[in-house]
Amino acid sequence: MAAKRFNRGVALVGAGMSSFGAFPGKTTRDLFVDAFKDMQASVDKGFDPKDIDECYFGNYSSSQFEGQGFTAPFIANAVGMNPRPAIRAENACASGGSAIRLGVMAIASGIADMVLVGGYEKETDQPTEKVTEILATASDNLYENVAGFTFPGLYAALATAYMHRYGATGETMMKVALQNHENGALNPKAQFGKKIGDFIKMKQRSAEKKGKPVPQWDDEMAFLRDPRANPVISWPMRLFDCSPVSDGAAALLLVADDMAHHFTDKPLHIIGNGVASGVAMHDRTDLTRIETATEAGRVAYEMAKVSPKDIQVCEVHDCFTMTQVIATEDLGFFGRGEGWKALEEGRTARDGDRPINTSGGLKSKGHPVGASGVGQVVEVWKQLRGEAGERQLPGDPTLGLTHNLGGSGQVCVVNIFERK
Amino acid sequence: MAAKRFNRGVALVGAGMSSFGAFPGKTTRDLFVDAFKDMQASVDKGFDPKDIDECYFGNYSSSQFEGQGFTAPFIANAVGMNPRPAIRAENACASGGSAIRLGVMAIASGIADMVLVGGYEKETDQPTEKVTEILATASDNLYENVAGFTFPGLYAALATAYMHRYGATGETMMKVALQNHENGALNPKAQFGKKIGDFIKMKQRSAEKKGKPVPQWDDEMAFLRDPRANPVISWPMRLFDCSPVSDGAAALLLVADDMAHHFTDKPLHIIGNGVASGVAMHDRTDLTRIETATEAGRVAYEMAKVSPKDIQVCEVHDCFTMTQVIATEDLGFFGRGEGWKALEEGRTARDGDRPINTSGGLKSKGHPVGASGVGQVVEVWKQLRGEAGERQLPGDPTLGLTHNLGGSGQVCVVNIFERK
Amino acid sequence: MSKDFYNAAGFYEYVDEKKLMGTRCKSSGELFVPPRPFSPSCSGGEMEWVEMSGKGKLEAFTVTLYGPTRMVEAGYGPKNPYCVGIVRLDEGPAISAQILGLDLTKPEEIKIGTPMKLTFLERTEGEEKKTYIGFEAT
Amino acid sequence: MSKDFYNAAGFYEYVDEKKLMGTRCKSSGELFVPPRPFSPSCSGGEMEWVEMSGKGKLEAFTVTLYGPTRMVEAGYGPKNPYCVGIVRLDEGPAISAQILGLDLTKPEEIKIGTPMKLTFLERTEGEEKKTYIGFEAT
Ligand SMILES: [Zn+2]
Ligand SMILES: [Zn+2]
Repeated sequence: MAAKRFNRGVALVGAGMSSFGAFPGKTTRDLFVDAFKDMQASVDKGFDPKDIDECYFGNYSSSQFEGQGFTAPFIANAVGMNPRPAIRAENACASGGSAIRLGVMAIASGIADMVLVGGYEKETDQPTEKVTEILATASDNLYENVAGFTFPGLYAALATAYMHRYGATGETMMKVALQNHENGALNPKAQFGKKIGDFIKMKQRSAEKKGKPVPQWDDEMAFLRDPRANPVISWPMRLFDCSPVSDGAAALLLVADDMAHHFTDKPLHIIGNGVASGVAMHDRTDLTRIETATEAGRVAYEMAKVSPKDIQVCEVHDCFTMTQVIATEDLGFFGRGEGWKALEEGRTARDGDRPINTSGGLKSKGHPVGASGVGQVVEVWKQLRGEAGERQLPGDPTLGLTHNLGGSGQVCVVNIFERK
Repeated sequence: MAAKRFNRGVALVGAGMSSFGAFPGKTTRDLFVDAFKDMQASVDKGFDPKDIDECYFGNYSSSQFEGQGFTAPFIANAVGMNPRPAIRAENACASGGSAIRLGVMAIASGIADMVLVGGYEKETDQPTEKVTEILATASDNLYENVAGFTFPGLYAALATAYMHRYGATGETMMKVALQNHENGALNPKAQFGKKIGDFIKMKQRSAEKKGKPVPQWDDEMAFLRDPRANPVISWPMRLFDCSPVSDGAAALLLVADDMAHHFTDKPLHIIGNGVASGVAMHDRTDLTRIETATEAGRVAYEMAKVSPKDIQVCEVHDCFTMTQVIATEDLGFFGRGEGWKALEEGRTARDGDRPINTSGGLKSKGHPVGASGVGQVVEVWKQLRGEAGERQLPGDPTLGLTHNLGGSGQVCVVNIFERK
Repeated sequence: MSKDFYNAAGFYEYVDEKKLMGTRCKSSGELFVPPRPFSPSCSGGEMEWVEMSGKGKLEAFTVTLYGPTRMVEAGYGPKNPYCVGIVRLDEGPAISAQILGLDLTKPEEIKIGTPMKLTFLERTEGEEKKTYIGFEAT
Repeated sequence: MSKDFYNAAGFYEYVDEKKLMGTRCKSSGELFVPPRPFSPSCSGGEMEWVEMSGKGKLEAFTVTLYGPTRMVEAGYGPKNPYCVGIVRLDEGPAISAQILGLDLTKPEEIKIGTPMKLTFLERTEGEEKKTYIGFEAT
């Protein structure tokens, strides 16, 4: 079967996001207004919101997080989009990526020339146990939940399988956290604008203030190894292996390729888009990889006519630290079992040959589920346009990729962007 | 602004549904398998499921109804669709209609030639109060819920505004129920395969069995007027004005127009598709109509190049009885304020000049929220192909329309189908 | 300070102080009740809070016997129904609210267009008392 | 009779009888654990229930300190963690289950590939006792 293609090219001409973090008193509507304004400011030559034909939004579970289902028309309303079509896509943590897919499809189909794509989630109004329960509804409620699996638990199980086969250790995961926090410290929109060293200083200052003995660690790794500073959540995963509970929103403006120059001289073209669905964890034959990512990547690379080595900017779905390592193998950046070595050798750091998650990733930037896949694109937008400030990659990159997983990897969306 | 069009025509070559009703022990996965098998049987020349390129599913809130969010990959898995893309659309009660829109768009965009569209909901595992709460998350949780509005309440308020302006009464609504139950009694998949007369007999038999005095009513209207038989839920709406709590699923097979003859000699072509989003009730200037329906209808009629008088088969979203009356005005079948008279004159009955909801509508067929918009298409499929059995409309109809509302009408999806 | 958000949180902070407030866009002058932090028509706009007079007319209503949990907890039910409706304020915008001061045993006699005036009511929810807006027939 | 559905309801009815069952497609012979009512590969198929031997090997696991409500209610927590994993049955399919009989104070010594045998366990959830499948290191 020959690969099918979109009938019409699609360009990204604007991208913005709210800050990610905890924002009491703000609903998804308010957060999305922040993202929309940030996106508006990013459109070089401006645009008239009345020209937006349709809206596609990613949201995992506002119905459970804030008691508001049916968010599409409310969010559309918050930014004045009624009576335009508005549809919410849900695919757990890949809801944002799925919304992007729908936006691309709308333009390619001819029904729309300009589309607003958004993602949003408001998680911090709920206590942690409730958040855990809500996230768990994305695992298999018939066979995984009942066994006692949580989301950290499912990814921890993948980690044990990977570690057993390839020799990675808990230290590997700590080094992912270290790296992503280094990057996130340079991202003003990140939930934790802090390096691991900053967390050490915070703990020390806090002890000092309370008149308690000031804890000392030899270095960042010693801090991460210390079970009091970095307790186990679901072995082998510790606190600093988990992305946080977050509020946030992100917004993109997509237009037909041939209209892009009306809005900017530096559009990004969405040259590859792959989506794949897969089975629950117990149905997989190999627990050291995520097949949907390989499949979505294959489709996207084929459409874009590029190969993994061509990608210069890359945001992967590091909901947990080991997931990032596995993602870099699934996407073909490293061979099977080589990802953890590449990580430990610093190759995925900002100054490595294969930088990953320059934004800080979900780990440091934050993981407001439905917004995450859209937020990844905001980083690619900035990096490919040379607007990433202190964390800007050198070499005038022109090709970027986003990798957005849903649940325990039962859905993956991969997008490839090019500045031509 | 000239109306935009899809780049490629889309045909419906198969349509099926599970029975709608209460099915303890069956999850949405099981219900969707039933719908999928029914759809398979409807494809005249058969098809290979491996040729399905993508899946779009409508579901309102399995996360709240059955503790399973992220249903798209699980449902895709239940019918063997992995690793194909699978995305869930959510737009409250218009989730099914929204999924259809996505399926059409996928084919029109060129990325898919054959698409599986589905809708499913499993509501009856929850007690009624919990169902009410879950449905209420589709109204405005910031300003409507807190005031005390339930879903029946919101539509009851629309009914008071309509009655006040145009003179309709509670009797009008009872006549809608009467008519839809007449139709549903001829639909073997309907939740209530019963006329109002059958409910009377049931009540009488039940009293007899218990040795209680057997209640008597002069006729069906006397039964519906009796507050013991038909109690007020939210004035002016009574029990028989409300669609039921339901489980069910429905499935459609869409293909590119030029491939349709491989699957059947009697395909339906989706010649019109309109989607509109709108404001919460308090923000509307006129509470006697639903603007999103008029707007979605306008877009669909324009695309199809037909007018309301051309439509021969029509399923409208009668979540509540008065909603049906208003829908027939919003869609242009009757002038403003004329819909209730047309209804009372029997013009919308099966033997009227403008038959509405020959399936029994949501009122009698059942309203498994995410499945409802897809189930409407199953009726149009049957009627336009002459396969509706005892409820078949005469005159070899070739043009049909579906009208699927979300929430209190903040989204509407209208589709127009033609057998050419 | 939620009032700085010009959103629902600010709105309900004012409700606790027994004030019905909307937001007004400083550039277009448009008034929003419920409040908006963003003015879609002029794509932005700084906002300010404005207090409503509290006068209006009933535009639609229902008398509910089976309410949501919060109304059941507040004592309403089939034997003690409540009225909820939409009231158009004299200032233009409309809002949903519980409606008081009507004879709920004869809902067919309640008239659309009845003049309404703002009041505030408290409902017990779980262990908290919460203040809500209501309207009363005048 | 949920067993007629060849689905999760039937599966858990058997679990209550302390049997681990899968379904087998009568036309293609394919075995499904967890059960399926529908055989995607041959697009249909009548199903029958088949009992598993209960032998298998540990394929992945985790030791969880912060579990979901049902595990907290069953007495697990940071001071009493539990192990949950995926066990590949000798018959081929794999399944998620609580894992017993391992020293959870030394998770780094738990080996992928450890032989497992089926057991059944009861957890108290709210006011009910519910039976679940578990596996034990042999
Ligand atoms: Zn303004
Ligand atoms: Zn088979």
